[in-house]
Amino acid sequence: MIGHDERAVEAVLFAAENPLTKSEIEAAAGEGVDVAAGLAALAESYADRGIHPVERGGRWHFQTAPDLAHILRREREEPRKLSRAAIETLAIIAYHEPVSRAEIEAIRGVQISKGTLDVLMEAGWVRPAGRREVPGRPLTYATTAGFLTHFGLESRRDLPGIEDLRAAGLLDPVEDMLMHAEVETGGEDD
Amino acid sequence: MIGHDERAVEAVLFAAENPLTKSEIEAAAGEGVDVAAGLAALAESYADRGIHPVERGGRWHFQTAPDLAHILRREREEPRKLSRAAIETLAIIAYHEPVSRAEIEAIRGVQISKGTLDVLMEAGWVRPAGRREVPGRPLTYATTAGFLTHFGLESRRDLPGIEDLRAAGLLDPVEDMLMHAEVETGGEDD
Amino acid sequence: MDQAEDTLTIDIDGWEGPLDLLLALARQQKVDLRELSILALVEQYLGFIESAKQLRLELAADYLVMAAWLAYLKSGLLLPRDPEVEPSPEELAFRLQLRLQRLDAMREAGSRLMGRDRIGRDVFVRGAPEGLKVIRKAAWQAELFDLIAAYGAITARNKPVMHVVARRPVMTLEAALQRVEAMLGHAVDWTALERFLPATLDPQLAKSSRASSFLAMLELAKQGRLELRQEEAFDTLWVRAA
Repeated sequence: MIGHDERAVEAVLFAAENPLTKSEIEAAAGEGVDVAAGLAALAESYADRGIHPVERGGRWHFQTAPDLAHILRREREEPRKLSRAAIETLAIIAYHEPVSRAEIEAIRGVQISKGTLDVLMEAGWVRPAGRREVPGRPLTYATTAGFLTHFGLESRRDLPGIEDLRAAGLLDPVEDMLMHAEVETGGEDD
Repeated sequence: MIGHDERAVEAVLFAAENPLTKSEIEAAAGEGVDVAAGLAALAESYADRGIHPVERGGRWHFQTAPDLAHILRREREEPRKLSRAAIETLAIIAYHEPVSRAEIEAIRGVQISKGTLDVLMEAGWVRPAGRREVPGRPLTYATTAGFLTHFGLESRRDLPGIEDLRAAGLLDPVEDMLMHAEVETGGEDD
Repeated sequence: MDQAEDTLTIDIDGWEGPLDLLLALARQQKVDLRELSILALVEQYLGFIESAKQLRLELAADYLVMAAWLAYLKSGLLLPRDPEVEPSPEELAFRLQLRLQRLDAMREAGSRLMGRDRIGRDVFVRGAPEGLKVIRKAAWQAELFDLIAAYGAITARNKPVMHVVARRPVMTLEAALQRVEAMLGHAVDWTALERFLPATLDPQLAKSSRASSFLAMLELAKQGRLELRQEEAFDTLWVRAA
């Protein structure tokens, strides 16, 4: 049977966002937990496992066993969030495809920079979809199968329509939504 | 001695930023790792510990043991509080999915106010789930894998009391609500 | 029971619609909802609406619609059965009971869900995962919610949610009559109909005032107060005081 000291220290270290000093572990684990004993027991329990508790400069954290390091990511490639312009452009393409750049700009009410469409194409969500047979023969854009996959849609018809958006509160001006959020968060009873 | 299967699966689950399916674990752990065996061994090793591997909606992750909630909860902000309307709506979607907005409203007897569905979608618990092939082609909603993860459910079968409710006929398709037909269509938000 | 009714009267604003109120009343019967007496429930609801009326509380329309429906149900349950009526009152009562059970069950389910060991409140995931190597995901991240929220924002920007129904500019027959009567005094000589029309750049209003003024002139001609003359079809229409 595993003692409470060990379990408490284990859970605290696991959930911590940064390596913790002993006194930080003590503060987190609460009264009556013997952190030194917990850490010692933990080190023994995990000796052969795929992860270990380790001490670095007086701070403790869990890490993957060195022999399994190959499964870890070597460089941290930060996932990048799409810019607001890109998200809006993507939304317009998804709802109106095939759509030309001029049409996107007309709907957004602002110009889009060259980079915006490039980012969407690099992400694999948007593709050129032929030229429109009007003067100037503008290139049009449409979404890809990768777009559907990424957003968990079976088809574009699964996108909520205007009425659905309205009902979900997504057509409200921003101020309105913030107020709403406050009301919503105020009301729970558990 | 702990086997390689178990150690590899353990390290992968620890290092992962999100819950993983079996095939994702396989892809990360590399050739020759028996993921099923590793997961089974892992569950046994961690049965009494302060952290556990758990399966939610076919995806695995480690989390702290529920009985340690009291030490971990301190100094943490509570997750988003939900309004009563949002809680009921979430329950209705979870127990009836896929379900349309009109059906949710029929069950609750009131319209869904703005900011209810979008709060649930923003939390990542609810998603649009295709349109129903009936007149008007209403959009339906369903819960996500994130919903199962958050509420600690292995699958929708684990929803509290769902079998009893089904047996009692309380989860049957929402029937035409006679007297409410009038009230509801009358009040459709613009 | 009296006491309970008092509380309800005060709490009128707290109900989320008539079904919510009905469920609260049903719970006062302190029986399993499957054993619920629908007739007693109807009495309670109607009594509640009545006392709310006496207190001059404003009741939303849906409460009154429900009251009307329940009154109809009540008479159906009390009167001798009419085999012609489908579905039968008993069937309607049963369906109402099912609705209440379902709402009650969903409410219960919701609180049981909220009471589970929830991530971030009762159980916690790893605070600082290293991340895995094999990520073949696009580096660009966006959620479906972001996408549809963005589209909602664009749509809201372009089309304000408030729809102001534009009042179509028209000239009523009454207005035309008044105008033509007032102007007739000056029309001693034959005057083109167009001279009677208000100056406007709005083609809708122009059409409307022409049609109304023409009707007004026909009416005044019938009363013998003016004369109309036209050389040929579609030619200028001339008007003169009689």
